[in-house]
Amino acid sequence: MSATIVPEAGGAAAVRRNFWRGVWRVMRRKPSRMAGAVILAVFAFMGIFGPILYPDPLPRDTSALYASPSLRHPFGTDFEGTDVLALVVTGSRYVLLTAVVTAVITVVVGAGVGLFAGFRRGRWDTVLMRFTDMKLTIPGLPLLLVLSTVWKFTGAVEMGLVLGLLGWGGVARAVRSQTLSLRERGFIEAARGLGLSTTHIVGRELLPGMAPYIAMNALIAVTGAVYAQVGLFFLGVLPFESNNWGVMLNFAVFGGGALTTTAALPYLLAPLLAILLLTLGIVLVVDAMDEIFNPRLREE
Amino acid sequence: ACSGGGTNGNSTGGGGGVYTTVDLNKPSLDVNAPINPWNPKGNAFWGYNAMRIAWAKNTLTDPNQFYPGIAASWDLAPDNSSITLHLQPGNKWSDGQSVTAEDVKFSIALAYTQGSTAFAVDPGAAGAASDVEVVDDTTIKITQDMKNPSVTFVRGVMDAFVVPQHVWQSVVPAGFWDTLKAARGDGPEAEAAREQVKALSEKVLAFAPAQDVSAGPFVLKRMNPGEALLVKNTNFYNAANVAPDQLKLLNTTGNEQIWNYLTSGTLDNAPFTAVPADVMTRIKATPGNQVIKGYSPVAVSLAFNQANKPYDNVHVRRGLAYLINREEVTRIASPEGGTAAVTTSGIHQKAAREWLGAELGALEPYALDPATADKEFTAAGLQKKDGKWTLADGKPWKVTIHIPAPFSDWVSAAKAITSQLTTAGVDAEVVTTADYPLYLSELAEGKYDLGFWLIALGPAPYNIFQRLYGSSNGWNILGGKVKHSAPGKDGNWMGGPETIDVDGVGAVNPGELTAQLNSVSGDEQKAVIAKLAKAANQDLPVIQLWDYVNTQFVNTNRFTGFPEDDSDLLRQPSGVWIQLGMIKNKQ
Amino acid sequence: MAVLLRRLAGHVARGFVMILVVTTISFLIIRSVPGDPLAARYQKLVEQGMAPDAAQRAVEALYGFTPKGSLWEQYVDYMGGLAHLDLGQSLSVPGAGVSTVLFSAAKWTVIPVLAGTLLSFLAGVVMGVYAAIRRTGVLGDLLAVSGSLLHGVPQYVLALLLGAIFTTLVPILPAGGTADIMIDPGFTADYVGSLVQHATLPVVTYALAGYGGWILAMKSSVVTVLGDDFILAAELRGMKRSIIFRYVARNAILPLFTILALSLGLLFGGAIFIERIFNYPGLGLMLIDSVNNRDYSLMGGAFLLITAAVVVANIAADLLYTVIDPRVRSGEEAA
Amino acid sequence: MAPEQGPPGVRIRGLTVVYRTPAGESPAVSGVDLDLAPGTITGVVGESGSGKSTLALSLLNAVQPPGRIAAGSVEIDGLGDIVALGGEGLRRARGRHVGYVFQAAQNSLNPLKTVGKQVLDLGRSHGVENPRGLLADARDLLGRMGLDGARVLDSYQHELSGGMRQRVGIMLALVLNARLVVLDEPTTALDMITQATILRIVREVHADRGLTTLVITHDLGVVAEVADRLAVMYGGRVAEQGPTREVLAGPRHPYTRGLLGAVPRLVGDIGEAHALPGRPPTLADIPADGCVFRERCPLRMDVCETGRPPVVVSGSWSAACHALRDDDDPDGDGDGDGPVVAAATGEEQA
Amino acid sequence: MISGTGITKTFRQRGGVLGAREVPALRGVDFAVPKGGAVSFIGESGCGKTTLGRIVAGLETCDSGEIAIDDVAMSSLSHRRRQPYFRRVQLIHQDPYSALNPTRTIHQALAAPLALRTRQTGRPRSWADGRAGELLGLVGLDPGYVLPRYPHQLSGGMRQRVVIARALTVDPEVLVADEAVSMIDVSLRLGILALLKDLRERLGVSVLFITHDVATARYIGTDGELYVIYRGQVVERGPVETVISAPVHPYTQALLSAIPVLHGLESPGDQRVVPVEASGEASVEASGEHPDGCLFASRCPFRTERCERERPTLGRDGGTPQEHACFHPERRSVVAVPVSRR
Ligand SMILES: Nc1ncnc2c1ncn2[C@@H]1O[C@H](COP(=O)(O)OP(=O)(O)OP(=O)(O)O)[C@@H](O)[C@H]1O
Ligand SMILES: Nc1ncnc2c1ncn2[C@@H]1O[C@H](COP(=O)(O)OP(=O)(O)OP(=O)(O)O)[C@@H](O)[C@H]1O
Ligand SMILES: [Mg+2]
Ligand SMILES: [Mg+2]
Repeated sequence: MSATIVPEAGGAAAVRRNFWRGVWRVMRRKPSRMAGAVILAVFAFMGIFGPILYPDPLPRDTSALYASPSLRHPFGTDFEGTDVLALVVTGSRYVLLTAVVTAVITVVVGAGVGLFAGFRRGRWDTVLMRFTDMKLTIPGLPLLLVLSTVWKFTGAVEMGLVLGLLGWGGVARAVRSQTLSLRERGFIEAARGLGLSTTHIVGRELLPGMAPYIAMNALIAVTGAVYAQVGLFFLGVLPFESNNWGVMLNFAVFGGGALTTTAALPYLLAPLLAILLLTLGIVLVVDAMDEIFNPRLREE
Repeated sequence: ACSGGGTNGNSTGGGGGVYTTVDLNKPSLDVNAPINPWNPKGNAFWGYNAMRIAWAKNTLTDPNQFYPGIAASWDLAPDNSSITLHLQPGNKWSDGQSVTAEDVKFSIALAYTQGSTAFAVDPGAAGAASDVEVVDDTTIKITQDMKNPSVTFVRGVMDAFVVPQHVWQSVVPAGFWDTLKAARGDGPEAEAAREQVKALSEKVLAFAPAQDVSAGPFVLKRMNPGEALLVKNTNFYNAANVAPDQLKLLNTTGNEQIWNYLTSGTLDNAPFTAVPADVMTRIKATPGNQVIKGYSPVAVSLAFNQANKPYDNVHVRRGLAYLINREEVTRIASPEGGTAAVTTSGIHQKAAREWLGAELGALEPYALDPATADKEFTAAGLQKKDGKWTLADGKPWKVTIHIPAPFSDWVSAAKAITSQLTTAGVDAEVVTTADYPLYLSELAEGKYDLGFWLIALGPAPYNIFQRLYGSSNGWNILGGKVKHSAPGKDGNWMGGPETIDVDGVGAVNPGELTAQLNSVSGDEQKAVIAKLAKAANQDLPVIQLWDYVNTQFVNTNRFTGFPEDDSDLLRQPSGVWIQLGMIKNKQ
Repeated sequence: MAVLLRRLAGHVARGFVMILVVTTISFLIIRSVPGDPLAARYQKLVEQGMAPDAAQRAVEALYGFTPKGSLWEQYVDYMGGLAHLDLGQSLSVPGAGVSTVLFSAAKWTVIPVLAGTLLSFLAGVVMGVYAAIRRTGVLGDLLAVSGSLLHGVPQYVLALLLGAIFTTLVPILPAGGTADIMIDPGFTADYVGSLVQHATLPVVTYALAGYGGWILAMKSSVVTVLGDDFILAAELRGMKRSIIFRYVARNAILPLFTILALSLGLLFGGAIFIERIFNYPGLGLMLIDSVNNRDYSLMGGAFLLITAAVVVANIAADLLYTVIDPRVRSGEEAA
Repeated sequence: MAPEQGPPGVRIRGLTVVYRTPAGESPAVSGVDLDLAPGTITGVVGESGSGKSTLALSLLNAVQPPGRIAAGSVEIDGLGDIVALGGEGLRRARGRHVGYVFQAAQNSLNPLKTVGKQVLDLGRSHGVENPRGLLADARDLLGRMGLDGARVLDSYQHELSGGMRQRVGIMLALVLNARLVVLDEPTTALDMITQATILRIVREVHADRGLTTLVITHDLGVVAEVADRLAVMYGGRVAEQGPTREVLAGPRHPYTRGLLGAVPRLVGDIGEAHALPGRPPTLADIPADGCVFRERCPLRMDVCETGRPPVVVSGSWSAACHALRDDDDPDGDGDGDGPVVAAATGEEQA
Repeated sequence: MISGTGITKTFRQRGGVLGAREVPALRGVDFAVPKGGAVSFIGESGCGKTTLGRIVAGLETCDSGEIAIDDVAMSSLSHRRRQPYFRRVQLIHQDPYSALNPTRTIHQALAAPLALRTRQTGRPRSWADGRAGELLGLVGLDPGYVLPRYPHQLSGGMRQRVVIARALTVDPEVLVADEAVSMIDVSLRLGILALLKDLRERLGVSVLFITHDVATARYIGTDGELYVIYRGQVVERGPVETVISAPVHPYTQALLSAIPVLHGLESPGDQRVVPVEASGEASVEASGEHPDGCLFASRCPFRTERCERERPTLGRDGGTPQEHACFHPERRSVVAVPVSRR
């Protein structure tokens, strides 16, 4: 039975192709995962092309304030008669951009610190982990509340930056403990013994093994970012200058009385639904992460 | 909400009942705050368990009309040089002791430590009292310092809170009046004395009586973080006519809670609250709910920072005014609580009719008129490229309106304005600021091009225009003298010119004119106001957006006798209605 | 015992340093908050109809309560006060000590948060075990996915939904406050009932929000433990199901304690939303209020309290860990 | 509770255990027939994945999901067919009738409880009325295995060394007086000296208490050291079984031969030893038909592709190989009747 | 090729604030591996074999003593300068699964060190691809089959061969095989051993073989040396066959006696000592009752009073062919002997 299969030359391209084929297989294994991926894709589409779908003056009908859902306005209109769906779609960019920036920072800083601490061990580890502990001790939301007065969150990127800088602690800890356990594994020692560079060891040997972990954390960071950011806008403590789901929630509840009467309810529910869907999409996709990054599970 | 039905009124049967409301002045209760009317969070609720000498009516034009409070009546010297108060006969504190002229004098001493118009320590303050004299047990005479008299003197006197001397005794040292006299003089000794009085202010602010001793219709019984319970003060002079046995004040952190209370019929009265249209429908549909509307002496405006280009150009300001559909903005932002401003006059339109009469109609209304706006912009040298207005040098122009985030009606209005401007080819955006303190300090620092600004505070004529031509625009009154500061200095963020050429009037210094309003009276006052209104209308330091309507809600299921539409009482808390004996139990 | 004491000493020392550092950081951040509380107060008075110069003077009276001096002097002052357990005076409520304000607010946060956490912990742990045992079935999948969803849904979304349902659509629960003021406080059925009634929505929100996380954590922990050999061994020795269940539960719950401690800190954060939505006057609402009023000392106090709570919770969790896990007790896993 | 009996015998017939895999159900043990004579030690050897542990678990009807016993029976004296047993009956049988000893290095003890407490839990589970007596028994047993019983009972798992844990494991399997004991890889991950000690203990305890013992191992040396009878497993089937010495001295199945030849030895000619070519099958690539060993077999014939090898029985010895059928009288003891070719079982393949 | 003198290593286990426990893992070990030679270390669990292997491979530093590669003392070199030397010593891990990154294909696993090698030697890039196949062929694997696969798709034996092939990418001169076959299926074990022997013979690679299974030590090469370690000390040392057939140290004898006898093929050696239990009480290192005496004294059936007072050193006292550290060396035949077959 040996030597029956003669494979193509194992070039990097082939490996990559195999990887994506594996990902496809993993996604197909459960319909829920596909659903999640589709949801995320739709949101990504909204975030990227939303403003093109709805170019700047958004469809507005000043004679129909808080209109109820209809064919023309599937989610009704807001306080000034703007189409709520258009608001949700165009508002997704800010939310998603923040989320992505947060995720990137969380992952880069978190994984960076975790890897460094875990890999170096010793004094660096102690110092970094004390620092991380402290960061974890400072209550994030209250801090944001205060920061929102100090800091001009002038855009999604800056918002993401702050959320990311507040949120990397958990990832750092998790990555560190993973690193500590992985670095004892034979293949890391072997790589060191072979004289491979630290960059190679960290980048090629350690990171891929932690990829599901990091990917999962990144996705969780995304939900966290959406949560915190939309929440703060909802509370009305963040200055805003563009359309965004949290602002919609805020207007719906504090301006439109969505919790009191039904007129503004679609205006409240549309962004809520968007958040729920995004969360659902992420939850469903997270389920596949383990299998995607573990070749063994991916190939089966 | 559920507690509403069971515990409110009807269960108590024939007697009083519970009157439930929200205190506009202290909507968020704080159990830790002292029962102290000067404390910003104090649990002395004006009109309920905290009394002023009298309650201002805030009529359209006359600041000197009052409802009786501690004082039953008063005699005013014809030249406003003194006022003699006659206290309510037989009025007692809730602990049984009499309310005397000494109590009033003592309270005036406390007022000196807290800053007041009439009871000001600084010499030379306008409309300050020069002497307080107890005539007899129920009579007290206050004399105005005629060096710098003001129409605000009477109001200043009447606004003083009255607290029981026997409870507060320890706060004020013996010899206070001597110190005060010294403080109102000149030289280093006076300086030291002023310091001494000032030093007392903290003590007064922080003073916490062990329990409530009230001369009002109610006494605070207990509170928790969500509610305060006050019970009827049987010693109150008009106790016989105080219908409710108990008074419940609800804590609120946002309007939406008041809406909820209203739709469930919990509140017997809700003070002025901005309400969206649909919520209004729901509220009106609740059995017993009624809406009373009255005059509210305040208007909101879009204010320019004239230190920043291109808003220094009056044509730009006018052009923008022609592009803003105030009707629509009002409908979107404050459909119930405001009426679109008829024009920018600096005065609430109701008061404006009184003050200006026919002249009001002569003012430019700035009705929606894109064509004129184009002309104005062109006159200002702006350029139109691809349907978008740019600055004179061709650089992009973006109108950025700053708004404090917590004020949802302002935010909606600003959003509506930007939408309108954008449609008209003027790029515009709303930027919110996290909270009001931050907004104010950044506004004052001149960081914003445009912001929202309350104007037309009535009824005192000076108050009306000091919002436009007061310290925010560079004019400060120091020791009775008007001084103008350059833009960016001493809180001058509006940065308007010191003198304005007004068609048909000539060059005026609006700040000087405004300051005059404190001292002149009668027809003179009218003339000055007419000039100022014209100036404001032509120069447009702000665009008046809408004038507030005092919209209040009452529920007649448990009580009746609420004020009618346009009643002056609407500008006083319902405690005043109750103490005047208006509110009756429903049979 | 010695191990316990040694660990305790180490923790306390570290926690102390942590609190010190966090206090310093929050001090710096808080003092850099722009916006003049007095200016806001002034505006408010003017808008209430007070004459501008009188308002100016009224505000000056408040000035005595604002911190003065250079930042460094303020810091030394503040820390000096802390050393004497003096958190200073509230600025927005002149005359009330920060600690008084803080503790009167804290009880309305701590008790519901703890109750909610406990509820969600218990429910989550039980359902987590169930989800782990049934993990191959549809029901287990459903439990897990619903857990993930609940875990993912922001607290304020839950709160808004619950609020919309129970205070607006079917108004059976009070929309705010802590207890009905008409009822005499005391240990009476009426009063306690009213307290419970008012706390229901916040507590249920905390519980629902936490539940998802616990069910997930417990499930994965149980799955790990179920895969451990000693469980199979116990089964093969014919141990009773109840005993095996206890083996599983005890071993699986262990790692959750650390999460529990950490989650407390997060919950205090969530309190901001929930208390705002339900108008429940705890620390969160107080914090929002203090930020709006630029009440520096109150903000600082709130941070200190929350930090201290997290530190203490961590210490407690670790000590509990030490008591329960003999491996830690004997100092084997000194890491 | 039961009157003193002799050690039980066990008869495994046609045992097939399958695991559910993404590619469907695959047999990890297929059609195994094996007898454990009362009072003997039977050793099962086989390489990793050959189905030893699965077989051992089947003796307690404890195959873990996603596996299940698909066919066959395990008849235990005094208990009946354990495969048919379930619920409480099965639980009581475990521990009381059949003791199971886990591999040493893995942890078969609850890390949060002392050994003594776990003994008590065991007693409670099986309705032992006198817990103190049970503890005394446990102490005795431990003492007999060279440990300080009292101290060990007071210890947590992490306080014991591998060898000690293994002995505790044996104690727990025996303390309820089980007479059938299954030891799965009792010495793997222990060092040589500890292994020797454990093996000695196994032998002594077996003799002392009159047990029927099944030892599972991948190490031929271990069975050789302790077992009376030996079964060699390959790919889920028993390739060959018989008295240990006989099988070692004269292996007949080509796999047994190859395996013996591949064992590194302390003495003898190094050049004689060879590794087997190829690799052992995994669950995924076990051939469905024919002989599972054919890929690596030097005697491979065409028939190996299709027919399941017949079981050739000779006295207490048996082997399953197509090649054996052709040899005449393989044991050569001349009693003439030759090997009996049993009908190939397990034609019924899923 | 590589030698060590007086290698000492003590681990400090952190036990909280108060007590830091010291675990002596190696106590002055001397050894020398000649070019192309084979040296085996045997001993029971925890005696320090792995530690020694890691020190030799440069993955761990010793507290005192000296490692010399090609007569260059490593302690005299900076960390950076030491690396090229240690690259010539490659460790082969006990567990072939954990020694290969599960997320990387065999091709990737071999390509990284080969790329490094290509750069170092200035060879053309294409060399690396060919070399990977070549090396796999050398360890007896089919490159076409193995290269694109992930470790989990290979059997234990194949994985171990891949590990060896990977070690060979950097053209090492010494292979340190730490329990390199103990996780491999019995039927494949000899294959790996034969491969190591083959590499010795064909490439002149020295092998430092670490095992607890004495029998496997023989298969690396009969010309090799066997070191027996007990609690970090070498207690006996000599040619493999000599030590096996005629051990003189009681510990060696105990170890050899513990090896199961294939009854039926072999009969037990006549002087087989009942193996000394690994002290019922705890791990080996716990029972150090004689701080100055022989480390083995507490477990030794032949101990005398002197053994408890004095610690013997490695030498040839008593005229034995091998070195030993015992005051009472006596050769005993403990190893099983084959029964002659009918
Ligand atoms: N839970 C499981 N799921 C799927 N397959 C399994 C499971 N457990 C065992 N198997 C498969 O069943 C076959 C037999 O496994 P078993 O554990 O009985 O082997 P073993 O002989 O004990 O091996 P080892 O020596 O490695 O312990 C193997 O191929 C294994 O992969
Ligand atoms: N990193 C470490 N920290 C603390 N102690 C250690 C460390 N590594 C090894 N030791 C201790 O050093 C001693 C020798 O360990 P080593 O791993 O070298 O033994 P070994 O002979 O390889 O054992 P085995 O046969 O079990 O692999 C042991 O007591 C071990 O507990
Ligand atoms: Mg097994
Ligand atoms: Mg080792």
